[in-house]
Amino acid sequence: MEANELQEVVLAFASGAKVREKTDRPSLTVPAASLPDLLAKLKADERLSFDMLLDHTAVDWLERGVLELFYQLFSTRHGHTLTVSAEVPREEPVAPSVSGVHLIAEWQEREVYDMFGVLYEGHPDLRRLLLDDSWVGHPLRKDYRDDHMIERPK
Amino acid sequence: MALFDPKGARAETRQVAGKSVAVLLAPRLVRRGFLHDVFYGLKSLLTGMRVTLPYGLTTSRIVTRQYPENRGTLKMYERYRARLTFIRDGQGRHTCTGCRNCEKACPNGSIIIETAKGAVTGKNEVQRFIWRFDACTFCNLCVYTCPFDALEMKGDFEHAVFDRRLLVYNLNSYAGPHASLWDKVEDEEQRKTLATKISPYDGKVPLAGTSMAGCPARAHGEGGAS
Amino acid sequence: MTVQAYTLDDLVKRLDPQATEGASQQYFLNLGPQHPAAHGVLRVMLFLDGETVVRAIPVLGYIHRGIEKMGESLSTRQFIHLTDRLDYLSALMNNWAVARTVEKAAGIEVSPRAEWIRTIMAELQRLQSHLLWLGVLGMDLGAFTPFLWGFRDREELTYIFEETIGARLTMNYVLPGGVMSDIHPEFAARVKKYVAYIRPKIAEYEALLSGNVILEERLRNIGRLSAEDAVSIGATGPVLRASGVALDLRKASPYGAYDKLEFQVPVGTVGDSWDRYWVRFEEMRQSIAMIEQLLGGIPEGPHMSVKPAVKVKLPEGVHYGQLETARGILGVFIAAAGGSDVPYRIHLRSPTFNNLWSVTRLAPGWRIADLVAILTTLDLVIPDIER
Amino acid sequence: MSVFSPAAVIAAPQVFEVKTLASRAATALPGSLLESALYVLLAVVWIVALLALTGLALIYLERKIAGHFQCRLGPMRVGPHGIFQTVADTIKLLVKEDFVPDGADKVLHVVAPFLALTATILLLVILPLSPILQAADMNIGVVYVTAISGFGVMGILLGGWSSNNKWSMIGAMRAGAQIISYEISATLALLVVVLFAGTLRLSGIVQSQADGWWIWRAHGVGVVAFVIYVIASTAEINRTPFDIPEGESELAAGFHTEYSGIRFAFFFLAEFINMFLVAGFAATFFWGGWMPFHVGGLDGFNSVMDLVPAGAWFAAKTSALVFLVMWFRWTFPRLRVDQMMRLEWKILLPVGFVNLFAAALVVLYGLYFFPGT
Amino acid sequence: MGLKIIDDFPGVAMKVPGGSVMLGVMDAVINWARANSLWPLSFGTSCCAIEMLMATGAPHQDMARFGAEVARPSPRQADLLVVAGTIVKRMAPTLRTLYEQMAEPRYVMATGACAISGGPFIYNNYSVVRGADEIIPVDVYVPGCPPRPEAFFYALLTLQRMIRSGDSLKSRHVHKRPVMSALPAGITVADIQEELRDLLERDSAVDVEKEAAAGPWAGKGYC
Amino acid sequence: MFDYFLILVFTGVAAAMVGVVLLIARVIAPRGWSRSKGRPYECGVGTIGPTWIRFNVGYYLFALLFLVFDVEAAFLYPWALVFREVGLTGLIEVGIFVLVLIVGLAYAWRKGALEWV
Repeated sequence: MEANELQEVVLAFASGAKVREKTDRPSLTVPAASLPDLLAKLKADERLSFDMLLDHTAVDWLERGVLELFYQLFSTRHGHTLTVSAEVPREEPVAPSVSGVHLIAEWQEREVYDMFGVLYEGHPDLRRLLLDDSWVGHPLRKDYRDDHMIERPK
Repeated sequence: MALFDPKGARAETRQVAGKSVAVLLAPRLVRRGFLHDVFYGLKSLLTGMRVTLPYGLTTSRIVTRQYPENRGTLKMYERYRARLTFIRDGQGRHTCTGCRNCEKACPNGSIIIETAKGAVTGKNEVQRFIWRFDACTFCNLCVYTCPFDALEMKGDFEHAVFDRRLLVYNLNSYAGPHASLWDKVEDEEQRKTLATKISPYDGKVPLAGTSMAGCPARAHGEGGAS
Repeated sequence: MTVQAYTLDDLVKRLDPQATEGASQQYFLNLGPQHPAAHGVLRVMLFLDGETVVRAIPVLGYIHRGIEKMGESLSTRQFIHLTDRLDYLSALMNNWAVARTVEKAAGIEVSPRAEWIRTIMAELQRLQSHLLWLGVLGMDLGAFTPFLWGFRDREELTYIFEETIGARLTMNYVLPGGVMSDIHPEFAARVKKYVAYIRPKIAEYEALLSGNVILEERLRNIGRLSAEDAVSIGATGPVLRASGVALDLRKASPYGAYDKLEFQVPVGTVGDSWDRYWVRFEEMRQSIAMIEQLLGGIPEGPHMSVKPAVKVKLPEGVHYGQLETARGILGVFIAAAGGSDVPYRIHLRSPTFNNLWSVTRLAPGWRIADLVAILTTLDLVIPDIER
Repeated sequence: MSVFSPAAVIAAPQVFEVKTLASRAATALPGSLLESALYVLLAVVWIVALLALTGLALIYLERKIAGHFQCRLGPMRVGPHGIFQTVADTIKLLVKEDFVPDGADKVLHVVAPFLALTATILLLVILPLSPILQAADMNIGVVYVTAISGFGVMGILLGGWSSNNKWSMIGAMRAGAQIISYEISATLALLVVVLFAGTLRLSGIVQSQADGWWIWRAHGVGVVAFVIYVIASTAEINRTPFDIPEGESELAAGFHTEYSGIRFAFFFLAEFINMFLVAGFAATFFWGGWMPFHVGGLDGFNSVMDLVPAGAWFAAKTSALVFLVMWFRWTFPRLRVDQMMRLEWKILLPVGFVNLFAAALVVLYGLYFFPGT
Repeated sequence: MGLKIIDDFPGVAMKVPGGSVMLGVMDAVINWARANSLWPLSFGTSCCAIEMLMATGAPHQDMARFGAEVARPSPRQADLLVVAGTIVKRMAPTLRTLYEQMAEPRYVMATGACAISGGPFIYNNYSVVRGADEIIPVDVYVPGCPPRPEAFFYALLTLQRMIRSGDSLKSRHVHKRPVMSALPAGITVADIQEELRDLLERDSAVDVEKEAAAGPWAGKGYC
Repeated sequence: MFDYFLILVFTGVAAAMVGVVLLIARVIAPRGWSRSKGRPYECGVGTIGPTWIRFNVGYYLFALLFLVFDVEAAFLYPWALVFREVGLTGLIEVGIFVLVLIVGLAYAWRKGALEWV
């Protein structure tokens, strides 16, 4: 399936979805609340069969005040890819968990929680993944600072 | 037939990720009853023992390179990267102009360059080329980006020390200009003042980013004036 | 807020409050961070009954180095040297993955010679990585000799790398636009010699390990990962292929010189430890075959198309690239703000991260010894997981 | 079929007179107390020297042989070809901190290595190295060997249990289950030899092989018993592929995780001496011990064989068996604990029983090769 | 700590005629044994572990030649802690625990840029500890990323030299280092740093130049 | 009888050897103490819960089985020793005795008692 064709098919699925510009593969931006539902549909659909959540991460757009969650989907049957993104506010970042659809999302979401502080609703075991439980803050946020970090001298 | 059949893999073609892929299917290990398994199990063990026996009995398969005994003959590959040095000509002059390309290219701030306008040449001259051996990852980007071929990586590796501070030192043995500028200075007297000799541990080494900020560069005693 | 985050202590209490007081027959045991089978500093908290694993809880972060944060202040060319230190056993392929993503984003053409060099180096490194894995597998299962044999054969490869690249492990060889230096004049001859050397050694390993009844008993049917689960956890590389899904990016979306090569993808049938073992073992043979094919035709041309002084600027947008390393698909996610060679955010999807997850699913019901076998056939590199 | 006659079997071209140190001391006793005490002292010195030297030599050999199996050199830098390597290790361990963890059962933790080493020493006492190099020779020798080698597990069990460490605990549990299980198979294999020899005395068993070794004189029964004995004893001394109580890649260091310094060295030493003992006993029971290679009836050949001293025969046989055990170790992966149990209870034990019956039939009908001249 | 007589042991022995000679010989023997029997703890965190503990033990290099192939998984039996790889904040207490759980005498070697200084992870990093010596006292530093196996052997020789020159009977803790107090729960890396700074100062009393010049591997000055 | 006396002597020798060596170690070996040092080693992190717990029964089952078979093996020794005198009769008698045990083993096998935990 060609990229445009793929986007068309997926757009029909998702309500409130927009094509995300400036990406190098078929991409959509969807409302965060619709994520689990959409991913489940994308997985189940015969033509799409996005059965592998290759990657899930977030980007902290500090100026816009949002955290953009990225889901890289891959179909082991058809070999095509899709990027789904959703935005949550920086101040109160809550997103639904997709761990019911893709098993690995459990850890990927824990990592994103750890690094960005995104709270996932319905996550079975939302703990920090890489940092100590006593860690303060979420280091991959753009405004994160701690005493340990030093800037490289210019 | 033994339990594991090395030729038991089956070749076939499969549709994966929208492509047809030639695959090789793993042979399965099947149990075929008690006596068969015991017999072939024993046989497989003996096969393994037959493989190792020649190793145990002969010395011809030993491949050990005996460092430090072989130190006289041990040659590093010429591209092997283990220490950053200046390229020097026959008279010990380097070609660094202090352009800081390497400092900028270094991913982890292992290079700190202090420059000054040369009194004689009036050009930018490197005063101290401080290299943090303790932090360098030998990624070669400094050598790669150097426009003047002033740097090279050497392959010597015997650098273990008792004190970490000894691993931060100056690469240049004199504070002065680039090699080609020497010849342009005709005056003998001026030539003598062209460069000041410095030792590896001259000057304060800015160990930024460590718990020992600003500690003296020398192992013992005071840090030299810069 | 309705969403609640937990801690490890919470989990321990939730699992069995009695075990902490010794009132139960079940108990907690930490395998790692310092344990010979931890392959570095993996910590798997085991909840055991006798020796049987009731639940395995990987606790990560003992080598989390914050590489992604550092990537936000380094140019991609500088960042590549950090990727060496992720999966240090496929350092070159990690370099390549980032370089490829940057090339794709910035529209840089790479000469066929550079692609050829990258491919043969990648295959040599895959072979090297699998040899090390084979050795470590032997050691984890209690056979010390294969461990050192694996290192013996690996060391010969290391010399090849030393000669051309100048480094043994962390290479920083592939840069956006090509490779840092051209191959050494001796390279082809050396590789040819090595191929002739390694073939009989592989046969020796087969006699010593593959056919061995003890090894077979230790691997067969242990830790079965179904194809469905494997896909769902995003397992890639030999782990996924052992479960029967023949996904290999070298075939599925060929890059480098792979489209010119003929090779087969080894695939398992049921996804147990044995299949994972065999798939990797067979991949070594396939790599050797590929190396031989590659030796046939070295294209002429420059090895680098970008001048050292040039900053490779990333256009604004989100870029994603992926590549098959020795452990599976390495994904590189770059969000660029544009106009700079420093990415706004860089994220690496490491294959072993997903592969490790399967431990939580595979380990329960098996013994500690089997857990070791499962861990070793997953071929984990912990810094790769934690980045 | 002639009914078996022990006297006929034992009649050999050269009669080896067994004179153990204990018997010398005993003969001297009523007359000279001093002489008797001297013999006891000699025995003590002999055994301690044997313990120390064999231990050092075996550890060195193991490291060298392992090196060669693995294409490398092994110890090289301490003395020529590293021969003083183990000496350095011993001294280092002697002056290394001897440590008891806080939560451990202190008394048992200290006593455990002592038990392991005691069992080893007590076995060395009756090992017949040659007709004269044997400290004691009891009439219940075989039973004694079985009993004391089972006693060695106490050290491991207590050491693992008292450490207050979960890895040690699992190691001890495994060791207990493993060693007692394999004890049975070893016993069954030895019973075969007792059947053949008709005596429990070790010197008697050696002398019963004057016409040939039991491994080849009994239509395969000896071979099966030998194989069972080697496997079972390798398991009893925790050598790879049966090293599960201390399996490094699984249990950290297993039962001796919390041991350091010289008490760790005791476990280490006991393990290596046990390997020597297993090889020595296997040689004694199945390969004729110090008895030269004899073929019943060929007196000329036998007397040529007798030119090689008995001690050398023992040394050669034991070395070969020690090499075999090391060869196992550097070839095989480790078994899993349940597989090891299965091997014992489902394979070795039934085979052992069947073999014992076969042996009984062989003895009953005198089906030996060379049933005596 | 310990019996009175034990603490006084060298002094008591001194009174015996020829005692000091005997002590000197004993010292030499003990140091010889310790230097030649450095059993490493099989501990490695990342890339350096491959080179420092695996490749060095491998046939081509073979650290067994130095008697150092007996890698112990338990710190109780190990003499040498090779810090091979990056130490992150979360790992720091573990490293400290491992060091403390090693039986005396114990030696520490920091190999590679990460273990010496944090290496590539010094700047803009929130997680990596800048050098193992912020956690535990280090005897020998081996620069490289990772150092090649021969560099490890050179470091081993350096360490052996250090041990041989020690006075093992009089100063029962090699290096005259106090056994540092335990790491209580909840302590941060910053807390340890203070203590370690003092130790490092004391450490610099080692005459490096003399050490470097004395041996057959001398004459490798920088530049 | 002297042999047994010698065994006694060697028990003493072993004890003395261990004692001497421990004393040497105590006198010369350095010692240090810290809080972490005394804690059990569990891969460098703290252990959770006590070590001495009720351990899985599987391990003890084999001890029971061992008891049965080892006692039986002890009975076989005298038989093996005097086998040439008791001959076929002895073989049959012992055969019956062993058969009972083998039936027991078979029963245990069928019941799964020989399956490890």
